[in-house]
Amino acid sequence: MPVDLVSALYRSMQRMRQFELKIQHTYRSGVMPGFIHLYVGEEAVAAGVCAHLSKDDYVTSTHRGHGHALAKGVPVNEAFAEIWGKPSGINGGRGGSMHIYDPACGFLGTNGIVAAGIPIATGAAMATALRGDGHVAVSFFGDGAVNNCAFHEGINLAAALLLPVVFVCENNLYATETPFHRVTKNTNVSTRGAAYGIPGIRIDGNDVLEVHRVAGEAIARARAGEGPTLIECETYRPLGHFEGDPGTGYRSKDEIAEWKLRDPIDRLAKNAVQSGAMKEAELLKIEREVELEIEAAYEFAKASPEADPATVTHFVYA
Amino acid sequence: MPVDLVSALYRSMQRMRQFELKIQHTYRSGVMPGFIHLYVGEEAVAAGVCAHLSKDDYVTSTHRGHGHALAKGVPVNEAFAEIWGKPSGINGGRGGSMHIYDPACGFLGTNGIVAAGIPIATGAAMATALRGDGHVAVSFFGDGAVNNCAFHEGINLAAALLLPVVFVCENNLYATETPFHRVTKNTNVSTRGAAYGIPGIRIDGNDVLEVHRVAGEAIARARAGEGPTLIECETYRPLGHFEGDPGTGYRSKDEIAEWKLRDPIDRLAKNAVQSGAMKEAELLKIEREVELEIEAAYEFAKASPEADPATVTHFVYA
Amino acid sequence: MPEDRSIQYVEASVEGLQEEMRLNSSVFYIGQGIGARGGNFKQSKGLWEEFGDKRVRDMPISELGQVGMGVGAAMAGARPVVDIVFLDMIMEAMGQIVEQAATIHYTSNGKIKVPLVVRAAMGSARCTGPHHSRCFYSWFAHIPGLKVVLPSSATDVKGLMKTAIRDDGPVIFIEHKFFYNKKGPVPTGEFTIPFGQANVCRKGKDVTILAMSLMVWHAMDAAAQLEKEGISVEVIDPRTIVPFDEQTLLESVHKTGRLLIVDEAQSFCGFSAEAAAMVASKAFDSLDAPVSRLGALHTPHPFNPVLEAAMLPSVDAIVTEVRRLVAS
Amino acid sequence: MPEDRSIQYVEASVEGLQEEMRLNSSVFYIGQGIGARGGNFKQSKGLWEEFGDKRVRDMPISELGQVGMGVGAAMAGARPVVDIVFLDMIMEAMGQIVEQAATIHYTSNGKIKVPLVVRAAMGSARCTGPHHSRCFYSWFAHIPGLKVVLPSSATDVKGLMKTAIRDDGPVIFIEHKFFYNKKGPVPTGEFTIPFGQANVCRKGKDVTILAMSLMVWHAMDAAAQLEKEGISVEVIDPRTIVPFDEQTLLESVHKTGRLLIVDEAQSFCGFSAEAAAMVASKAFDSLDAPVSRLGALHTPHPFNPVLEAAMLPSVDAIVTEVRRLVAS
Ligand SMILES: Cc1ncc(C[n+]2csc(CCOP(=O)(O)OP(=O)(O)O)c2C)c(N)n1
Ligand SMILES: Cc1ncc(C[n+]2csc(CCOP(=O)(O)OP(=O)(O)O)c2C)c(N)n1
Ligand SMILES: [Mg+2]
Ligand SMILES: [Mg+2]
Repeated sequence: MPVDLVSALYRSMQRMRQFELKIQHTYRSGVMPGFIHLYVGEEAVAAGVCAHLSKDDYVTSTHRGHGHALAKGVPVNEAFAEIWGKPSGINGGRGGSMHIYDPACGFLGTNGIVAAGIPIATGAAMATALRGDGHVAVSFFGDGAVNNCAFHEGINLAAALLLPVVFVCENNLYATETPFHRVTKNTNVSTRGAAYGIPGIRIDGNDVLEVHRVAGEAIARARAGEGPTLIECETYRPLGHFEGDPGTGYRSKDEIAEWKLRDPIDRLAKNAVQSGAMKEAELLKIEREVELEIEAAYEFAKASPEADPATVTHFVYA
Repeated sequence: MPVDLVSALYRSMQRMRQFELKIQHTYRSGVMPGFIHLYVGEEAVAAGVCAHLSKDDYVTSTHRGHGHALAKGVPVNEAFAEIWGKPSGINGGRGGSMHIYDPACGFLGTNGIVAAGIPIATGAAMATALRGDGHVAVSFFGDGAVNNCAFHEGINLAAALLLPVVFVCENNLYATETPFHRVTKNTNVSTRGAAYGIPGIRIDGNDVLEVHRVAGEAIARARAGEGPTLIECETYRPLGHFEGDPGTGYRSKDEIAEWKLRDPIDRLAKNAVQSGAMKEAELLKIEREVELEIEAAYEFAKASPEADPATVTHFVYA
Repeated sequence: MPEDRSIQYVEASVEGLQEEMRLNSSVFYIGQGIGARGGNFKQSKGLWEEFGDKRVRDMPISELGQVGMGVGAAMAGARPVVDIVFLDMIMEAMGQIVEQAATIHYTSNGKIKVPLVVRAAMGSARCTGPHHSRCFYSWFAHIPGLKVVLPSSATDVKGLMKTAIRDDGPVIFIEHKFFYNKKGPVPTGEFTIPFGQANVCRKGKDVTILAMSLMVWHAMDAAAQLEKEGISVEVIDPRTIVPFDEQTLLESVHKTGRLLIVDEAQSFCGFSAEAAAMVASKAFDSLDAPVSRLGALHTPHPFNPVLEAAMLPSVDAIVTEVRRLVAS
Repeated sequence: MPEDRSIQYVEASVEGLQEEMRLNSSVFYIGQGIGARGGNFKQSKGLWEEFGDKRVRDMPISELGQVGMGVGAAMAGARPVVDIVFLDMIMEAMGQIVEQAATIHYTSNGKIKVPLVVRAAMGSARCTGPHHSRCFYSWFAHIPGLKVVLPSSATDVKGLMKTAIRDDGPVIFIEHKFFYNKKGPVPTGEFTIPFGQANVCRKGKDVTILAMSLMVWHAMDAAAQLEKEGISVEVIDPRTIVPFDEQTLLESVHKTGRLLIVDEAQSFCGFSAEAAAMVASKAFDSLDAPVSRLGALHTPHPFNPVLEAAMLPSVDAIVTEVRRLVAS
């Protein structure tokens, strides 16, 4: 286990986890508008994939996209403020949780529309291919997106044009309260790659090193001009679908408990210590550093001035 | 070879062929409005599939749907008149070639929108399943439809709900002038069934007996409640995409000539005579009978009164 | 009608569905999360338990497929109700609605009916943002063949839901998120409310306000305030914008000579433009002042609460605009 | 400008595209049949030969995917032109246009621009029927963030195409099928036409006609006939309905006191309702008669030629309506 990689992945996942828990805490205090979907428990996917991306590569994300945003490099302060709807947010608080955009790091948006980010990623890949600059696009989406028309056309087109894009499905078994298997005949998402003539692979999405390895290969293939890959990451959402949903009514306590044992952050920590790659103390140090970072982000967002109503008509037309 | 079946399939294909050639002739004379897409060369698909359907089963069709309409039982006279835009048409000439509807025989429409008929067939199947009356729905569509979002959602939903519907792709290698392989990575349509967890099979779409056999199995499965099947019929469009397109600019003369050798009607005739199932004379008799039928249809349509402008506002709201 | 009960808008809506499903076995209901979950907004509570998977079916995230299925099922003799939940999510289904559902009865020469109800919830509710707040009902009204329903009370939502399900053509049935958990009086027992009959929510003589959905409530609040200033406001809710009850509106304007149209949607090229143009033409000589339109600002929905409030028509803005109108 | 040549509308349109593609290597063009085939309407003739697969790419029948790709490519720094060919086929792409393209610049606080041109052809042309004739440009105008272009001449289509490609936001560029093979004068050499500048096609003093796209031609024919009767008609073509040049129209109405709006689309809840409402309000005291709207009948497009003719606004109908209007 390469120490630098392990500590980087650990820090990345800690950042997402602590960020989300702080958002949750703040939201529950009643000061945050709108509704939010937390990424807790799925951090290995964003961390493992985005570790291979530079700020010039592109990512499209989902309604559950805070983790993707952080992993791709959206500044923690501005991300926190955005979700809070503050003018100091990365988009001035005009977008909020489901509309986070940061071109400075190639982050082409969380998205309120399921699967909408898939063809958008294909398009971003087309733009880099046109420039021939060797960059790639990655689209994250859930199991729910697989049954949507945009999944079909977005991936099918990318395959036809052999574009540098990687499609990453976060299969957490549910779309809101609906089990994937209740509304889908073929629940093995990875096998759908064949329909489009591209490789499809299913992996343990809570094993960050596995995600990192497989994503690395797919991204390398994309950069080499060998076209798209579909990666299905099996993962789970221990919390509710959105903040406010207890997340229990439609799932057994055992199922939730069982998946908590597979928490990606705990697993990497255990793994790292057992393999001797890192010491407890080193991991703890990272955890503490991230804590300060998140605390500062909260303070940054909290301190933001209120919005000026006059700006409501800005930026309608470019 | 069961004689009754052979002669029925031969008559059905002859009817489609002669109908289309008469439409072509009439259109070229300049009296027909709009634009039309002829089914010539693909008759084996509609004939083989529809031979298994009763008037209580449902069919959805395409822009190239005259053959499907006739095979499903739309009266020849009213079909001809409709395509001609005459008030004596099955829909009073309000629809024309791409909008032929006849509930009396379960024909839910040709369609101007590629792939739109696919989810509609799934819905018709849902209605019969709800009534539990044991009927099925069949959706015909082209290779072009496979790349469309409605293909994905229509089939995926039918699979999830295990509905009695059969999806029949008429893969004639081109969508307008665009070769399927130019815009599609995986050109084996039948393999896409697996993505939806349903059987997919590729067959010679110009062999009417093969189509009849395979469609029979699929329709039986559907009636038995075993869910949808995707059948890819390899066929060809010897004429242009629409009347007016020479159909040559984007295809080699050899390719066209080679496919003409595989003409489904000639093949059945040859086959029937060689196997001794039918005599030349018997086939010729059918051909002549159909000729009279088509001639009568032309006269029927020609004799129609003109439309009353006052009817333009009828039937906007049910 | 027997005396009323006070129940939630969403409960009244479910009652309408439930009663029609009991009356007619060809009615079925599909949508995301409307099964065991009982609906994101509780808008299907109890239906799955009563009617089971066969008639109340959870859907994958396939709006195009859902509506397409609805069209096909309706053509094949069923009476589907397709729930889109958030109206914003209907976009991919637009082709099935506009090209198929809306045209088939016409082009089939009346041979095929498409008794399809597309149900969805629209509007802003505490910063739902650009992808969960739109009110583009005018799109449907622009398309021949579609009826468009905008119920603004518990009684209306039940009575209109029953009428929608019994209608032989495609009906776009749009509730408002904000209404769902609000209580209101609903008659006991069987009743329906016809399409094309506006509701004069409040009688007045100085100015007429035409408002739809949530804006009806805002208009009523504004009217109550204005009454204290001695301004008498008549508030009209069309309830269905297709068919549109021109008569009731024109009679009111002939009386008041002044019209304000309040619309949660942007008014540019929308229904409030239509109503304004219609009145300006058909009540040309009765108008004492130009018709005034108060719609959402012509911007996407901002997430920030201050900006969202600035974007949407408010009770205060209505009051101010009415004052200006009567003074002019 | 140097003296004009007479070339086809479609040739002028291609020239605009071609010139911009030569000027800016980030412009690319995708659509069905626009490659080797040169376009269903010859609307891409020669481009594939010059720019190759990389910048001129045939697409499968994936309108949603095409437009979604356009959105993503535009966000990533390219300037895509996405050809839908028949406007009717844009339905499945509506979500990408409305929820994504139209909102991203706004919600990103101006950080991301979406310089996307969506090109399509609309309108009736000898019985194209219900699925190939619609003119629902008002939908786009109703959505904040989208610009909407309706070129009615060879010169306009070239100049506006160049402006559309240079625009930093999403532009819906709608040509008319009927125009493509019609010749018209086009200036030689470089020129652009700005958005939001109406074209006064004909000066007059008795009545103003506002018309879009093909209806501009009908209006000009009607005006020529009416002149013989001594009725002087001013014909105004907005050219872009977003941005909408209100000033030019208002000045004309202040002068004539009478306005007829001619629209190939149904006028209910559409742009002609908007223009009528705007004028009725802002020229309240100048109007000598109610604004009149002549749109398509509120029906789907029938295939039968007699019915289609009855459904669409004709030169005769315009003449008759203008006579009535000046007499009133
Ligand atoms: C096109 C569309 N339909 C419906 C919704 C409402 N919705 C929001 S999140 C969600 C579930 C998404 O499930 P999945 O894709 O598996 O992502 P997860 O929430 O599990 O991470 C739904 C149905 C939407 N946002 N977009
Ligand atoms: C959604 C949609 N996009 C584009 C078109 C224009 N169009 C009409 S037919 C056709 C080609 C269809 O090809 P295919 O499905 O293979 O059927 P074929 O013509 O080969 O029988 C196209 C692109 C359309 N009718 N619908
Ligand atoms: Mg999920
Ligand atoms: Mg084909």
